Amino acid sequence: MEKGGIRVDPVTIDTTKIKHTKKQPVTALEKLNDTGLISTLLAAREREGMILFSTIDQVFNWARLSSLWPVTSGLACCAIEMMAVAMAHHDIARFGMEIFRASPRQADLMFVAGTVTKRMAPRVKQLYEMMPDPKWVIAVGGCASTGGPYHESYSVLKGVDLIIPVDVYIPGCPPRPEAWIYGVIQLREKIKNQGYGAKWGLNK
Amino acid sequence: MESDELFINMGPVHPSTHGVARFKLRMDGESIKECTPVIGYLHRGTEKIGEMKTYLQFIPYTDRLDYIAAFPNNYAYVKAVEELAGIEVPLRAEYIRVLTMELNRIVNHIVSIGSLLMDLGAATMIMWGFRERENALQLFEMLCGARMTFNYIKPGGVREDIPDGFIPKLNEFIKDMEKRIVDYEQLINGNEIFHMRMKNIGVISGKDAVNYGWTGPTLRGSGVDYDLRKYEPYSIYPDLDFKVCVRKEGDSYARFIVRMDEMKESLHILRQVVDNMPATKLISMAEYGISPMTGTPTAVSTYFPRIFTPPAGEVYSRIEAPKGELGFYVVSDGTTKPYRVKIRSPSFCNLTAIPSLVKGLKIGDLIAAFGTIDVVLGDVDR
Amino acid sequence: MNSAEELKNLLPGSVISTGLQLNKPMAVVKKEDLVKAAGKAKEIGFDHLSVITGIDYRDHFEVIYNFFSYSKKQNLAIKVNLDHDKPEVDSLTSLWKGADWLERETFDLVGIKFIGHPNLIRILLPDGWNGHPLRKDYDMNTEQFVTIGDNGDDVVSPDGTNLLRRK
Amino acid sequence: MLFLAMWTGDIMFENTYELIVFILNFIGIYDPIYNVFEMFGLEYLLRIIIVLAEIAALFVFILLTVMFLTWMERKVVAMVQARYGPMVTGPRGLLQPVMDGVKLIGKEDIIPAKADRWVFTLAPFLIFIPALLVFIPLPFGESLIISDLNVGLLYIIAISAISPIAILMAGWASNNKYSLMGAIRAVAQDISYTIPLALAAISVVLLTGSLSTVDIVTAQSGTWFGFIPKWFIFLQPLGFILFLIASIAEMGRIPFDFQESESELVAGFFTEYSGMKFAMFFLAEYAHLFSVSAIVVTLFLGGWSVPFLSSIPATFAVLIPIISLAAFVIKTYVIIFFAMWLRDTVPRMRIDQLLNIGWKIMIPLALLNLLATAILLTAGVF
Repeated sequence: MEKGGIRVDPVTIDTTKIKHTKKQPVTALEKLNDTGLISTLLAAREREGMILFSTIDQVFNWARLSSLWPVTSGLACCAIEMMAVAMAHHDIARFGMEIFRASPRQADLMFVAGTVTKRMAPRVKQLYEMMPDPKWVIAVGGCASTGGPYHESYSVLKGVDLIIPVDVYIPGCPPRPEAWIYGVIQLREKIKNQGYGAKWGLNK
Repeated sequence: MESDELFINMGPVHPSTHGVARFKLRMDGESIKECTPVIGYLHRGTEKIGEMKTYLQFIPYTDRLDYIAAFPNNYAYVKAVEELAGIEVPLRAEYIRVLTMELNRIVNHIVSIGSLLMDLGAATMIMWGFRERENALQLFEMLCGARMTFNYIKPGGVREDIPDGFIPKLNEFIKDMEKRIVDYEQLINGNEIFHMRMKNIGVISGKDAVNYGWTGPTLRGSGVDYDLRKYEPYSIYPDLDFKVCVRKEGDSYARFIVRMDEMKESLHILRQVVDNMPATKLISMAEYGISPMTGTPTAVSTYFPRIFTPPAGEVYSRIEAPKGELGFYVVSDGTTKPYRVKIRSPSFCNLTAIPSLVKGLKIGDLIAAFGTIDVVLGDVDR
Repeated sequence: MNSAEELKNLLPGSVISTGLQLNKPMAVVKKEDLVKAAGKAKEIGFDHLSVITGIDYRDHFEVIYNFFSYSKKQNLAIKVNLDHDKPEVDSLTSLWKGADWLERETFDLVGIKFIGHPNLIRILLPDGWNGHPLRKDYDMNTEQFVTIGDNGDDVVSPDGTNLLRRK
Repeated sequence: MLFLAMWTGDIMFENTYELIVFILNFIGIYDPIYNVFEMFGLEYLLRIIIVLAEIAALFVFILLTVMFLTWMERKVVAMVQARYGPMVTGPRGLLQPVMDGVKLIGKEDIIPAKADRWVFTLAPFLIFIPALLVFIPLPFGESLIISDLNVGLLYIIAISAISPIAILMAGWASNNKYSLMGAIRAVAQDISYTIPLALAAISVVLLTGSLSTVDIVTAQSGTWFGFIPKWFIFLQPLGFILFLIASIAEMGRIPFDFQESESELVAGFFTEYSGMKFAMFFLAEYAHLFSVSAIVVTLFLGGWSVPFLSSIPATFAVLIPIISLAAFVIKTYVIIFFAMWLRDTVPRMRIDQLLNIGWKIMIPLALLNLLATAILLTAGVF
């Protein structure tokens, strides 16, 4: 059986040796979620508006919106404006965002800054998947949002939201740093209003 | 003694690849045994788009090739189109063009040196540099309302004449910049560690550099006295007094020093441009009206029609962009769209030499050498 | 006498015709003699290979080499015509190391094969990409996607499985 | 009254335990509590409780300091780079480190699929705990010491030597090539810089004849000729410079940040760490910065001793404890500021240059310094 260039041989798979049929819990919270405790509490909160939970909400959301560490990944023209945002004149450090982590494992936020080409798309997706939850994505500029001026090109992905979920879109080609900061403020508003565990998929 | 090789995939997402370059490295411990650059992660098909757009529609796309210095890209394409169609440009427009290009050269070198230093671990230079870059960008904004991607230089002139109050601000910038360059030199060049990192690293002889097709400051760092502005002059460069900055050593340090000197030369050019600029104002598009194009535009006009058809033919036109020789090969078949646009980008050709340049060096030197070659991936991949 | 005519005088058998590329001298050379002509050009001082351009004229291909001489400050363009069915020409990598990537790029986007090139693989597009985009008959409507394969190399996948989000 | 007697030197304490017991006695509650414990035959439990309380206080102090240091680092960097730094969260961004901490607690904790789970999890603890243990024999002020070990300096050097093991564990267990390279670099660097570090420290030990940190500090109290403080920096200028350079190298800060070197190895040995484990590396780094600066101060800058204190009138002697603690903290922060300043100014060296300097310059110089000290000591100059 030939599929996508990789040979798959059905005979070699020994099903008796597969021990874990269930997906392993990833985070402690998901483990908790499996016990049903959190969903019960969340349901209670939905019904009665538990004060304790809303306080935790506020503290964690405040912490998250105050320390959004972006991952260092510039793709194209917008990356230069990303540098400009981080540099002296506009200084995104005021929001505690100057810690650009080169390793996605330590980042919370990804700026998709620039044209996502077909060749780059799987890497952007991989980068997103490497980031730990909770994580956010801002699509910056026309190219990342829709393909922009390169919409009709043969090698450009028509919007990064085809491959990863996007929280905030910033228009512009490239967006001015002011627009960029406005986008960041919008994301902060969004985080402020989200529920606890929203980004872990626990509210479903 | 044999030791195991380590295969490292550096990039395309890596903090010091200036975007999305990727290096496949075969390492022996810390030394690079073989470096294979893999490019194309920002290939946006600009040349194909050039065939699908009219001559004027394509100008914004040239902005996005080398997005750090977009005016020279504009100009290189427009120059090719002008040569193809035989369009005369008013002298004041040429002065404005040179003014923008030289300003952009300063901006480019600031970013180049800053990101080199950032890759070496000293982030202060780029912060300082972006402070001055921001001043230059404000000037660009006054000119055309955009910070990075301008679409300003048009066939037959420029989109708008320079606004009131631009020249005093420019003079201020020049005066400020002179002091800042001294600051930069004290910050960077007075540092022993910087010298240790840059000297005798990534050495390439002038002959090899020519063979690899190197151009621009990288080539001049290897002792080849060559600058298109001087030796194949275009625009108003023959009337201007400036010298070509050349260093003999051919190492990373020489390339850095050439950029520093070029910034000073650009300031010198800017001062001459301001002094000698013709006083007659250009007629703007609005004043000209929207009559259709017949024949060549008048000598003081910035107006140019949206759709025009140059005669069939082909032209290869080159300019000295901040990163090196930027050429546009434009083929016209007598229709409203170019038949073929080929971009000869300096970054692409300069990057060719990386494998031989860094062979046997350490991984930190790869970054230093890559930084001094000063590539922009939009320009490499197009 | 411009540089193209000079080349014709030196190699009368190889140069088919001389002319102007707008304002720069251009010599049309037999495709078998390209390396000879380019070598001669390099000998008489044209040491800078500026660009290699491949153009698809539907019935034939043209490859244009633009040279510049640092010593003489002169331009020279050499053009070869290739059949549309068999777009092959000798590689200049033995003369200019810089020709390596320029030829790879021309191969990648226009689909002209350079015989004798040490490593003629695609450069801007990933290996396995279908078609050469700068050919006039390139199919712009079929989308192609890329995924990551072993060793971090790119693999072209026609339908974008594992890449696109499920809607 | 009693305090006065205590600080004027009539009553001295060996460590904070005795100080606490004394204070409890002074208030008059120590004996009742002791009797209660004695009734059950659990006298040792009281001792343990008091020591634990001390350690908890130390822990809280270190954590607060570390948080403050991260804020300070960001502010200092910002000031050098003409920026503001954190401003929005709390007054002047003071709450920023708290927010970072809370956020990191709430992050997903990723263990890579092919990582060695146990070693991967153990490494951050193994680096974090020694960073705290170093503080045990460090005198923060007169009597403010957890335990005055008679091999204090040896203990500090030995405990510091644990961190390369932890880094190697982290780098190896991550199953990431960048991590592994970062770890190998860190180990090479630590080994080659611990030697000059220890040699420079031994020169000080020669002068005092004791490894105890308290003895080293008391040996530095007083002045020469009434105006030069009797700090070892004046007896051991070369030793001080060597020790400072070696300790910055051991900390792994620019210009020696090879274990991390963002532009080369992404994030070095903790590339794969996320969430709280990453926070532990982060905290350990700053705890290390504080401890190393404190050691520099203790060895060469007189620790908590203030040179002209003996001339203070006896009535103000009650201020001495505060002054001694303040003096220690201020001196430490000067060194910390120096390290931060250095980070913003100089580029990173290359790994082979670093090792060259370590083995070929630092170690011979340190040996020379030791020899000269020994000779001068024998000759009776010191």
